Amino acid sequence: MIKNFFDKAKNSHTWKENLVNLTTQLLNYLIILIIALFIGAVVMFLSGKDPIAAYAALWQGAFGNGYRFADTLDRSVIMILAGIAGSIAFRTNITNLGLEGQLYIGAFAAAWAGFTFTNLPAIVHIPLCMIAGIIGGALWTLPVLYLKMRWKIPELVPTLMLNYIAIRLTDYLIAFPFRDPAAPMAGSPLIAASAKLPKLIKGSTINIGFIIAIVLIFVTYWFLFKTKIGYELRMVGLNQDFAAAAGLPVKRSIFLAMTLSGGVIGLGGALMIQGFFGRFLGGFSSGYGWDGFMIAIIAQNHPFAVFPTALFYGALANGALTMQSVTGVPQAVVAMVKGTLVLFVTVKVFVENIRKGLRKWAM
Amino acid sequence: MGNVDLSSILTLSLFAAALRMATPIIFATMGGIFSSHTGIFNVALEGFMLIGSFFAVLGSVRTGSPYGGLLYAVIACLVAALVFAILHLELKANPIIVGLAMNIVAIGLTNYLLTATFNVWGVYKTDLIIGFQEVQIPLIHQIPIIGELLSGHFPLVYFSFVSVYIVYLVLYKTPFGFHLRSVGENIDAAESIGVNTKRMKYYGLLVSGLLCAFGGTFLSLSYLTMFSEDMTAGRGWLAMAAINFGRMRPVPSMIAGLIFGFADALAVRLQQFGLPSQIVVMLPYLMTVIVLFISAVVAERRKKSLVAKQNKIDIATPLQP
Amino acid sequence: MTEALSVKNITKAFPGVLANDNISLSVEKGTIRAIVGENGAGKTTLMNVIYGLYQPDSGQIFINGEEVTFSSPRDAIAQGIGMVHQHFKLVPSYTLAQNIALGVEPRKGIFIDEPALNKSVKAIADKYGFQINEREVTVDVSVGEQQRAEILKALYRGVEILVLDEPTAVLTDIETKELFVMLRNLVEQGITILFISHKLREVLEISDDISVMRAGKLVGTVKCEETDECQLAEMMVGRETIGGRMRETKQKGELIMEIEGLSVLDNRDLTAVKDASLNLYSGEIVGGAGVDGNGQEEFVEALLGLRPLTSGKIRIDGKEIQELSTREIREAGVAYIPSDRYRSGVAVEGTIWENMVPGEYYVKPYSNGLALAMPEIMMMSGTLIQKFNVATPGLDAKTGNLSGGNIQRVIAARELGLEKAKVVIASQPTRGIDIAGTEAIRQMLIDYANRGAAVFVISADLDEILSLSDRVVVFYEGNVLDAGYYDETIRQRISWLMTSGKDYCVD
Amino acid sequence: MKKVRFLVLGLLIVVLALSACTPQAAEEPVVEEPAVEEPVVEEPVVEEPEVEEVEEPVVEETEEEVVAEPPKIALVPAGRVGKEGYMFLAGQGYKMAAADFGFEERILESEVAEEWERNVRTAAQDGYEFIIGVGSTMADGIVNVSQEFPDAKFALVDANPGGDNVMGLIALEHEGSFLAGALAAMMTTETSLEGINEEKIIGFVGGMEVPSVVRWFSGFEQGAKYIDPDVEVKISYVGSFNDPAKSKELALAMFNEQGVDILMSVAGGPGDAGVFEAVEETGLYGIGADISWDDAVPGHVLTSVLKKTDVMIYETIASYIAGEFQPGEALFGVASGAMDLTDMSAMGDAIPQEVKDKIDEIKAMITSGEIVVERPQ
Repeated sequence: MIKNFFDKAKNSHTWKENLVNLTTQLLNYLIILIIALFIGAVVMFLSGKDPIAAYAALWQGAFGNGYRFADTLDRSVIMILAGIAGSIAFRTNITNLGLEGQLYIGAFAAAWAGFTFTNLPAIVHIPLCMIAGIIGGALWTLPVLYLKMRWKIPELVPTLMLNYIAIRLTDYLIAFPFRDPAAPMAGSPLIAASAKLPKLIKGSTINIGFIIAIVLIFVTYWFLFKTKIGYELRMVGLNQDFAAAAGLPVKRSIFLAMTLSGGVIGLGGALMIQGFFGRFLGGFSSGYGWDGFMIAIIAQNHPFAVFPTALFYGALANGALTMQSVTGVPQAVVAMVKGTLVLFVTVKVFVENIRKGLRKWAM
Repeated sequence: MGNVDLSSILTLSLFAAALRMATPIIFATMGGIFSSHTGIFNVALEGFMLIGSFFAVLGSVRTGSPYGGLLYAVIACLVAALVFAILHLELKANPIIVGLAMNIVAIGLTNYLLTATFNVWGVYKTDLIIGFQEVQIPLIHQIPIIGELLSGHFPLVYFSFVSVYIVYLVLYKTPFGFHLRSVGENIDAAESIGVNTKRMKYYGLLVSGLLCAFGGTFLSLSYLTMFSEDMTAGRGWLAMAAINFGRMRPVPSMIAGLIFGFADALAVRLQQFGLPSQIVVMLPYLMTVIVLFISAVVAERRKKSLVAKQNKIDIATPLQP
Repeated sequence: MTEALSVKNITKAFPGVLANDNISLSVEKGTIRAIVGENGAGKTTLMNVIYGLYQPDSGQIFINGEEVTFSSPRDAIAQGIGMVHQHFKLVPSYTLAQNIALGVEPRKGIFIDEPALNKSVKAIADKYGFQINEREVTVDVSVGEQQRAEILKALYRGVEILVLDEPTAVLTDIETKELFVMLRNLVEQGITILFISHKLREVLEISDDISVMRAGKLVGTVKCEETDECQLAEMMVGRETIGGRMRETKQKGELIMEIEGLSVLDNRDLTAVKDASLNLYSGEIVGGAGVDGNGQEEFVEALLGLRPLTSGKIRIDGKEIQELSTREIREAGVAYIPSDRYRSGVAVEGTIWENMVPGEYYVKPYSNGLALAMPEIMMMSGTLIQKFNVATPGLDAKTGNLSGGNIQRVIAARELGLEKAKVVIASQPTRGIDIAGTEAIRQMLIDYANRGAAVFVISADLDEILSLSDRVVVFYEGNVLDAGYYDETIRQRISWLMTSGKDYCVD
Repeated sequence: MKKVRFLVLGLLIVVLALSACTPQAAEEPVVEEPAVEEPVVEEPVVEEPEVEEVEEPVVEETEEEVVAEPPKIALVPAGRVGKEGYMFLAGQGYKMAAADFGFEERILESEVAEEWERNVRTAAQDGYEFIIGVGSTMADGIVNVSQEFPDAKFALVDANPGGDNVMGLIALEHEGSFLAGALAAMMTTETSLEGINEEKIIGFVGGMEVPSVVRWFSGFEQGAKYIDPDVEVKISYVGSFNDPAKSKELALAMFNEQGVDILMSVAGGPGDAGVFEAVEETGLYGIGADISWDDAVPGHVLTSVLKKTDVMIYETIASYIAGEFQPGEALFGVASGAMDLTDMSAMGDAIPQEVKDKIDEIKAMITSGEIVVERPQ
């Protein structure tokens, strides 16, 4: 009898319905993407550049050869972590606009662990720095949590302000207490070789950070959808009053989601320092936190969707360099394309119309 | 350095600088208030201002007059606000996400156009940009202290304060403002008396675009006469904090804007004490958080004392009316 | 007498529902016409058509004999039709006068002329004999005064036809009586009133004619003096069982839950519940009657640990629980059916199974350590969904896609299905649900009590209270007053308690 | 359902591919011939007159051995070869060299920190044999890439990252700003100039407290003290290289409140622009850095300290082509002409001839080693 019930439940969602849903989503993203690329093309065209050549160069720069592809994957690592950090917070209905600041603090903490300890074996030192990054990122959410939970101040403005404060604070740290007199730039001392992430391909920057990011995607999926705590976070995010009435630990969930979000982006900072920069650089992030925010939105906070979105962002970033150097089209056009994509991503009319049309066609 | 005492910082020019630095924040704040009262929390203030800054410079170069620049900025910002409005009101997109995306598009667009139109990177400054001139107020500028404080500012500085009064009058004293606020507070009520709520939301967004155009123009044609990328540098976010602090009321929000401007101006001068520049430039942002915190504490205190009073009356009076 | 308003052959369909099916009726000038029917019978749709909020698919509307078409409420107002909604459409921070004149403010130049506004509002209030403090800010005045402002808002616009949607739902008996006096006043001044309600006794008291709707159709119109409650009920429901007592009174069992001296604050930190005490016994259903907003919500939330107590003790089986978390209270054996199922009953964006397991997901066998045990969860949810007859395409379906009644069944299945609870607290368990669903939910509560649980049903619907309860308490201004056990005179005691806080007649 | 979203976004990538790939690009053989990406040289057109101060680089005698194949030399600035700043000069020098020595231009500009190393790497991956970075911030990138591509040669303007295949082209900014400091110290008492007060206070606005800016400041201060130890040098940092509003505000504060009458600005392109606005507004005096700011506020910019990266790069390329690549530090100071002041002609007669003579004297002393300007660590 129970079995019958399940069979019935399965069958009621017919394959046609599934197909309609899938195609709807696909077409929706396609439309949005075309709009974004089209707007970018129009702007290029109006300013006398050749959009087709620019996009071709973009593609070449992102996937043109093995090195490029590997570098694109490497660039997407921080985007993946930022996207996941955003997803965890948004799933719990927390508007964490402070990813950027948490990234700085996490990166600095990882760098600190990297240059302070020098006699550790890599097997200890690498994870130590990562943990430092996670803790740094998580700690930076605590002031916001205090204001939100004790004084009911919405997190929007405090998270934003803490971004600026974090950037300045790390600038201060590398200018005074942790200044490296030998550094030719505003940065901390170099981290020990034992803290650097092993590379996967010589000549490219891709390193085990990429593997960590991929693993993290699956871990996050498992965590959010298959564990008790993940269930709590999602229910609190869907309806906090319901979660409270049902006896779920609402405060703990908010706390966890915020600190986890900060921890993940802090880990992202650690991976950047350990895998790429090799030291903490003042102002090293060019808005990865914001990218993460947008990636999470485009991916609808789903870890599996974060991967292709982050890859897309990484490809845009990497390809833009080649585009600029080969065709002279400024990289800024890519920022516009990325922004436009997000402008349209929550637009509902496309989805509704596509679905309506498909239904009619399917019937 | 070193032997500088505080009194050398608290000068008239500090307060004058505070006024200047607060001006763009106040414009954006008033714009944000307008849309907030229609129920849309506009997070695109930063982007609107940036677009305004760029087009003000473009307009000034093209027309050879700062007023031409202002006109360009207004048109550009109204278009940007219209895009926001259409995406949110017609295509039903999430306003917060649209607003944040707007900011990112604004940075990309202005950077791109800067390179594409003027063939420069990062910053554009030439003699072709005609900025506003400071105005001396007759009579007042001869009064010793007050004259120095009040006179000799850019027209837009004065206008920012005028705009606070106008926004207050429009929102609280005219039927239009009356209807507009009802949309944000109880949209059903507005609809039931036949207010076209969607149109009101359009107005709210467009006015916020308009005022951000003034803020942006001030930055690029008064405060400075140039455009540089991302030159709004977070002033739109500060405006949001000011709105938050002032609970959408024009005058308290303006005061918050002045506080942030003062913090900015003070930060510039505190370096004379030998404080690390990195710490000092944190001040406005730190101040924002502190102001939010204090206002929350004060609000709770006030509520508690109010409640204590009411509950006392409650208990003292018999149960039945 | 002349005809003020008539509609002919109005039909209005929504996707899947024929809300108004070929409705024709006419109302004479200066009379009160009641339109009664169950929830979902189409009353409100019809009124919205008349008020211009909806455009009918077909049919005509006549005002004073002339055909009119409305594309928005603005047109309806211009034709002299005003509507007072169940949820007041007032702007909280405006004064009553400002709200009344909103949209038609007297102007001086481009500004609002505040003194003239206040004066004109005062004048109109005096003309119709309404007592209001027009300069008070709306949030600060009583519900009754807000309603008066709503009616004045319509009168201020010079309406001649006034539509009242469930005007008494939020009023105390005294306020209702005052309202009726005012309505009579209005009718005498030539105003025509349409009055939507499902409270038959009130309808019989106030109206001249009564139109009954059922399932989108107009069943008939009767003169007030020629009908009675039974006949109307029969017309409304199609059978006579409505409001019948569903329960045989049982002997109470042992004491399960003790509430002693409970005081709670509301969201504005004002006292919402004062020193309330209540005992719940095994096998007994206690009804909590009272007009909405007398502390019921806060009381229940305090029991569940959702709201801090300012004083008092709560015990289950002798063990104090007032310091415990919501989860611990629920583990002690409290089931909870919240009053607003969309706000706190379910996560509408969540799937069915996600809404089924918030009480169990963390214990064996539904979780192994950190991970959820999906097969067990699915098996359990599936079984209960079937047992409680929830109509759903599957456990992965979005809960928000279900009808209100089915969502309530999901909640009932979750709270009652595993039969763990010793105490069931059900707040407005059948509000807004169709008749079949209502009866099913009520039966579930009765069955559950019969198995030895203590059941506490809070409802603003007195019929529900009377049909279920062994014993009744009344919420009145934050006090929990005992109305005693069910008997023939309990209805009277309850209504006195509800309106005056005393269980004897004020006169 | 969850898989659906995954698929959807996977497709997103494919779509980009389709829309970005023109037929030619798709058919293009990619790996075998990395040079096929014909740089459609559409670099921002630059108005030549803007940089009239740039003296023709002294082309060293190069051996006339013409290499059979043109060398592959890339320029990787840590920023943009835009209109202003020493990056621009670097680009000029590189382009001139490309024209003179007949190799194809490839300039990889960057906007953010992450792109510094990535651009160097891209050049190395594409088989460039000599890669010139501009900006000390590229140092880490050069180090990392030079180790992985030992066959390529690298040079970096502004820092010496070290390595067998790397040379550091160091401009001695402090020597240049020493001259400016000396000039400012002499001029701050020249009250005949309108606006100059009697107090011996001059100022310096830095973008951020980073080593190169500190170098500029140190030279400036040393130069001032060399003329008159009593001269007080005020310093402020903006905290950013691209916040003109704050730079201007800082400069105004120094002019109006601290008695500064001559202010040197090393605040980055946008920041400098802000400072010179303050100069214009107060009618006081400024000194520019990196490139000539003399015409920014006519009559109010005493001079500018030129950092002739074009000379540095041109000479380095020339010696590379001549087969004289030398790993290690190459210094470019006042002696080599790479650091110099403008001719001060924009000031007309405002600067007395004896001051100009004194500056020339100091210049000669630095060249001869009589004056050693200390380089801060």
